[in-house]
Amino acid sequence: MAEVVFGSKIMQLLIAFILVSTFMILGSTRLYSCVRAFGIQSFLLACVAGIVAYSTGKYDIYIVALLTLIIKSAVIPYIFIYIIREIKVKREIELYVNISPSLIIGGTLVVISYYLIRSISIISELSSLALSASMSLVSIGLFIMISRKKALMQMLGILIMENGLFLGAISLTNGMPLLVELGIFFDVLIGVLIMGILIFRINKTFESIDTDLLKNLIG
Amino acid sequence: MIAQIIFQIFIIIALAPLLSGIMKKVKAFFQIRKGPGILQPYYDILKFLQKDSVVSTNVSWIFHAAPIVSFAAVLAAGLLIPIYITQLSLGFAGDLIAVIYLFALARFFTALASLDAGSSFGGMGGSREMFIASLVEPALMLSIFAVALNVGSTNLGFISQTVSGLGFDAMSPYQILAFVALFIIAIAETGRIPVDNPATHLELTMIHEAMILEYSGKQLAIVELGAMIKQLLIFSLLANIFFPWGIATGGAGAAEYVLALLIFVIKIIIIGITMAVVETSTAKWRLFRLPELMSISLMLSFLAIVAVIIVKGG
Amino acid sequence: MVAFYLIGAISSVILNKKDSICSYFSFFSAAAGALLGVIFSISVIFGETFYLALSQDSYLEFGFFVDKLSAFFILVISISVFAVSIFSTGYVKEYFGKKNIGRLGFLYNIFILSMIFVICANNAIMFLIVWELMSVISFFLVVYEHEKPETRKAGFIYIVMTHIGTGFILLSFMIFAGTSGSFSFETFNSAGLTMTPLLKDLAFIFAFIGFGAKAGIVPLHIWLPYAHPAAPSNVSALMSGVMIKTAIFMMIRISFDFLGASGSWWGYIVLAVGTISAILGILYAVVEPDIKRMLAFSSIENIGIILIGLGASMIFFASQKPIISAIAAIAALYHLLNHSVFKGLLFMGAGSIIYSTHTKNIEELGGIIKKMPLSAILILIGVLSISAMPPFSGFVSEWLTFQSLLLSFNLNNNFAIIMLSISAAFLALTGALAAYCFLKFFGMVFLALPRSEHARHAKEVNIPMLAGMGLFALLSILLGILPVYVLPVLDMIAASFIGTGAFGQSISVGTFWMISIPSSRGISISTPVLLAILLILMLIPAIILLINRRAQPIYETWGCGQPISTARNEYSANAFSKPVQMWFKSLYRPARETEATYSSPYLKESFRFESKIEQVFEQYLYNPIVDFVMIKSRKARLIQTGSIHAYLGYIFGILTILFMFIIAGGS
Amino acid sequence: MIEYLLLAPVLTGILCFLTKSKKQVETVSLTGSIATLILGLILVKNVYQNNVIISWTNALFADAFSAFIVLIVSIVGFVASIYSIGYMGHEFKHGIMDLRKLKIYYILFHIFMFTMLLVGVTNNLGLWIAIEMTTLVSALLMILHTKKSSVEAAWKYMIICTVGITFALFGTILTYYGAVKILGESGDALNWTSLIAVADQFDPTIMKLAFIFILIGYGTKAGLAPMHTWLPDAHSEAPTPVSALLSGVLLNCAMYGIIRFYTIATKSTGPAFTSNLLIIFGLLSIGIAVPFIILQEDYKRMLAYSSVEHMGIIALGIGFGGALGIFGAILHMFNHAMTKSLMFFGAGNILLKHETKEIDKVSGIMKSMPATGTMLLIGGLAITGSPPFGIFISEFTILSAGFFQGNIISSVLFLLFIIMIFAGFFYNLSKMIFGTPKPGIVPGEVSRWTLGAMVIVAVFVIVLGVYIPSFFYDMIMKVVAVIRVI
Repeated sequence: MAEVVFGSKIMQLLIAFILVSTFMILGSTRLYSCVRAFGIQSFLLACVAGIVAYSTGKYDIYIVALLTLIIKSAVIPYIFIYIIREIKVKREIELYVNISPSLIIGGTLVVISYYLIRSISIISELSSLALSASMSLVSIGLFIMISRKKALMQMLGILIMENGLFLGAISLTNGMPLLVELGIFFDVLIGVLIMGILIFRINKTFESIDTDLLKNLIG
Repeated sequence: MIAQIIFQIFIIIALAPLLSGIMKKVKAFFQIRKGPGILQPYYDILKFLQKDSVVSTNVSWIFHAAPIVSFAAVLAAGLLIPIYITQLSLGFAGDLIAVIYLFALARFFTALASLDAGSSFGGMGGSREMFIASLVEPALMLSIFAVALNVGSTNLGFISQTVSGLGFDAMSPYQILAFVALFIIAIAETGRIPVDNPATHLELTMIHEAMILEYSGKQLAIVELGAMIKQLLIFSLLANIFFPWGIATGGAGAAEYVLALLIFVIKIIIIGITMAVVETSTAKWRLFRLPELMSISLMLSFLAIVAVIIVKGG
Repeated sequence: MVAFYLIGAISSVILNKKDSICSYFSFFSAAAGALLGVIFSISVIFGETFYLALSQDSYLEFGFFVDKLSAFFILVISISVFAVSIFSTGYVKEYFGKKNIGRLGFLYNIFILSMIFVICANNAIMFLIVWELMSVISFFLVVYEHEKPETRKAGFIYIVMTHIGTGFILLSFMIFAGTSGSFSFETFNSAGLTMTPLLKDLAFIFAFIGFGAKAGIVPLHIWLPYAHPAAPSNVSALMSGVMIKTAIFMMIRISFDFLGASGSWWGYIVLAVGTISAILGILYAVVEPDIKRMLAFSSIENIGIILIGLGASMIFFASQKPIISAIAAIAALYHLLNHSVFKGLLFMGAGSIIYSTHTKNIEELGGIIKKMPLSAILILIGVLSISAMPPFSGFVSEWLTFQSLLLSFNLNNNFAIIMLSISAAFLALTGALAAYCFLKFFGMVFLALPRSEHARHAKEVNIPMLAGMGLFALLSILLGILPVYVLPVLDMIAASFIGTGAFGQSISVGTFWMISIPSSRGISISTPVLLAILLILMLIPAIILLINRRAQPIYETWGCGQPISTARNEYSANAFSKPVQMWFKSLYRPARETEATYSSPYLKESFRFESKIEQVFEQYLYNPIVDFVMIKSRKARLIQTGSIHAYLGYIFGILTILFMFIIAGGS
Repeated sequence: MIEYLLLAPVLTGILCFLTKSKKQVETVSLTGSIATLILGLILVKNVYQNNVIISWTNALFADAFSAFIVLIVSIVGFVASIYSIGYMGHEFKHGIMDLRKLKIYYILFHIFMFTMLLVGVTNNLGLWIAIEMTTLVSALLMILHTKKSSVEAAWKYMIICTVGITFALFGTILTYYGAVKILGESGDALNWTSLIAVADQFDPTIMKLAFIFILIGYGTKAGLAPMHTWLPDAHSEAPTPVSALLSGVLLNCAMYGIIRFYTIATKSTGPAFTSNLLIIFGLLSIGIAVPFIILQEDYKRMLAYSSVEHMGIIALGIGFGGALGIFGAILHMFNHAMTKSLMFFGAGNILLKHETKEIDKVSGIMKSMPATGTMLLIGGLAITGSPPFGIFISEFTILSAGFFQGNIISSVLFLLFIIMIFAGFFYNLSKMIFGTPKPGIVPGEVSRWTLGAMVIVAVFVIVLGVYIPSFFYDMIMKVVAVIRVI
């Protein structure tokens, strides 16, 4: 079972790196570095999936790992960079919450996630690290969406959440059935494309991708 | 039976002006005036009857019908009220409530007629008359209730008979309370001071007179007579509900009827004199103080009801 | 019967284009349906209970159930519908070319049908459906002339109030269904037996509030004075005459049939509410210048009187005096019947007045008795009836109500006696004010000189309208002078829900059409004899007047020596009701506005006077509630900030809360 | 069988791509939706006879509940496609649309249909994928017109729903985890058919957690408060036929997800937990709609808030539970779909005529467009729960379920809220319908197509108010049997 794998040193290291990459996103004010960090995060995830595949010997998971590598750590960052170049976004990220409080909040979220997973105590000790990392990713992703004004960062937040779920799925059950996993990848890809289209539209109509401007529909 | 009915009508019509005359005389006495003779109302009516009516250009048939209907309604009420005998031939046709509503019918038509000519005074009179009637009605109903609770009936003949059968025992607290209440109501209903001044023709103070301002000649005679009859009937209500002693309870000889009649006349005259005394000893009240007067009556009747309950030990 | 109404409804839609044919089709088929309804209901009253079940197998059970009580209400509806339909064929000419007659005819027929279904429903779900159908259709009828903003307001208030009422009815039914496990009225009957007292009380209170909203009890009455004037007059005649009675029907059904009228304080509630409604209704009616609004207020009053009778009946019933209870119930039913007749008549009368003068402001009318003599007589009959003048119909029922209140001396309950006496006093006040009010109405509208151009150009209305009113006028008289033929029937109906009738035990009919209530004590009345006496006695003054009669000199009205020939000198309606307004200043809270222009410091050139009265319940009960809701809503709306970040925050927040929930529950 | 049903809209979408003119694309679209409808009905009939159909190696399946969703989707889809012809035709005529956009519209329309059908018939917790796809497609439909407001709405829709649905995925993963523990790792461990059988052996704590995520996740999509915030924006900014689909059908699809998980979760955790959550969210949704409906200035937003309310009612019905409550909720799904489509169609007609969404700028619909006015009035009464229309029956059923199950306070609150909503809704509606038309409005209906679509749904609205045919009743009872746990 997957638990065994997650107990290993290397796995723990990978998970730690994933968290670090998340904090890189949280701590950066530049779009490019955020995207780069995301790419690294996805690459690490692909590694995790690869290790799991290796240790369980399932072909399904190899495919998933490969897809992660291609789509999440290559295609999606490329789409990001394409958008950034195409619409000449200001590289700076505008924030609701400044960097240092953001980092503190992120840290708190990680701790909370850890204790939450512990307190539920349904999941064996071994995979709880991975699971709490996955929870942290989900919550930090949501936090990024809440605290960052740029539409691109919201898109990134969703993807971080997605990654968190992926980690969770892998750590809990060695991933979902292949069909489902493929569907999810398909959705993510299409979703990113459509969000990209939307960002172009937003830029065209509002002449900015600051979501703070999207406040006309109230009441 | 028919004879009794006709006799009662005759008595009522014959006595009504007399009562009015006596009261005027008493009032004059207290005001240290000589005053007209007791029979003056008879002369007045006869005089009116010989004159033509002048009619306004504006009026409709209501104006002509009103005196007739009002007069008939009042007289019909007279047939339901025991005068000197409790066994009325037509007593079954209506009770105390019917009497009140017959008076209301009379008033209704008089007030309608007051509006018909389109004069400003008529409307004023009608409005005030109806206003006072609204004031009176609840108090009246409560005092009837007090009486009816005591006796268990609203049939006037039955009430008289029962109360007179009780003899002097009937003089109980609730009876007295109810009597005073009804007496106040009678003041209002007959248009006496402090509610209305029957003698005035000053536009701003008159009520009943303002309503009938447009009437003249024969029509006026009927209206006036109707008013007098109503007065007589209300007094006889007072007399025969609360002090029915001496009333003939049927099955008696002719002599007893005559005696009863005499006693009735005396009772009426006493009430009339009392009323006249009250009238001369007070000043007319403003219209909008009248609710106070009526609330006194209302309270008294209510107390009477409570007294009935207490005394009867419910 | 149903078919006729349907034919009426459908044909009016089909014949939409031709106004006159359409109106004849729809209203005559309604009248035909009504005739059948009369026959049907009479057959049920004297025969067997009618039962018809439809679609038993599906989720929604529908069925019809007509017992004596329902049959009586169908009778009342049918009579009204018949007269009003005849009236309508004439009345709708007003709308030819202006409005869609087909729609009116369609709604009119469906409306009647829904009322009949309400009476017949034997299942709570079906009842609610047809009940709301009735409300909705009547709402459409109210907003028939929706171009006017006040009509829209009226419709809105009406539908909201009726909806609130339905909410309460629903609650009540839920309590029943919760006990009986089914929505069939048959099972409700037995549910009353097994309920706990608290549930019974709740069921009763909810039902009373719910149906009270439809009946127009104070303080749920506020829709009535808006809705009735807004609707076309033939519809208001039906709404006021019969629709609000369906609520009374259900009150009887629920409190007697379902709940067995076991709680005595219910009776006091009904009595108190009835009394308050009666007195407040008529107080507002007295000072109201709009004739249709005035009639609407008067409907509140009359519902109050009916409820007084009903309340007394419940009190007696709970005190184990079924016979007296039956008398009170008869009084209530009789007044209900009367009210539907004379209020229908008066609304049609108001319709006629509006038809020929195009105004409903009493201050602009006057003197039209000369232009519309026949209508005037018919309306006078209605006015006399509603003012309870003997020997017209209103008198009989008010007399009965008084008598039933008086019968409280049979009770061994001081509280009941005092309550009933107070109620009687207020009823008396109500009666007097009603006379005041309708005197003003008739006098101001028909007598003296016309006060405006509208009134000056009045014409007599057409024959169907007169026929409709005439029918009701005739009924008013007949119900007044021949109660002896009506009362036994009402007794059977009262007996059907009380258990014992009063006839032969406490009420009896004697010679000369005499009705006596405990005859042992001589309480009796005989309206035919009263009428005869009145007629005979009228001969005396008439003869006096006719003897030696010469041409009457005709002269101007006396005006202190000054000729007055214009209507400006007449006493106005506002002035006429002024004493009452002064008397109840604290209720009306009158506000006046005066405005004068002067040509010189001493001489007024023109003067404008406007006085308004407050609708206390709207001002101090409903408006604060509405304001409160509005303010809170405005605050609540702030959560929709428009910021996507906030929205995401909500999700985050709710997630956190639920986690707490789990952890708290988990550990 | 199921494949054909799914194929129909896809094929139609492809054919739409190949067409050359307005006429052609309309014909293709209409034919396609008729085909979908017919296939849908056949499916429903088959399910009705055989209870469960499974095909495509267990990936697709249809039980009574799926069939019910398919029924709603195909009926409303069919009607919306009729309406589209009139609506889009009008925009085309006025130059707001060109042929390219029109084609894109119809293609996306049918793909949207496909995704919604897919939600109903996946035999898999992977229905998540289908639901996410609906978001993607409908977001594209929303930005057909490049208006500031529609772009804003689409962005919010996209982001919030994706976030929400991510949570749903987490819930799904947790459920899978629970299932794997018992069934072992296999492709079937996510299939309904296998899950239901063993649901009572699941670890309750995991299922509680999973249900929370599912509820928030699909609840976001279903518009349950407080995750409903995107809904009024999206539903009011989408093209009207799409609004009808979004409100009438898509929300139901999300609700479908919740209810499916409800069944599993309840088996594991016992009824109290899931029911209470559903009741709380239901009441919150109904309550939150009140102020927004009372004070609304935009009639399409008002309808959107009414959808929030009705989703709350459905959740409440499921939460009350018992055969009665679930029956009411399922019936309510259908009724709401019909009635809300009717309302949106009417609103679309107003929009075309008046070119404003502000309530205050519209009046006298009854005069200028009598048929639309009448329909709107019927719909308005129906949507607020007046008899004799379908929604009344279902609301009544839910309410009585509440009373019978002893949830008195919730039921009374529910009643209070719907009365307030009635008042607010009707106030706003009557401002538009009655009165005299604004100057410059030419009397006359927009088009026969739009009217025809309204008539079709109005028939459902009215008939279901007084009569529930026995086969329909049986069908719902079968759905109830699928959902009901205890």
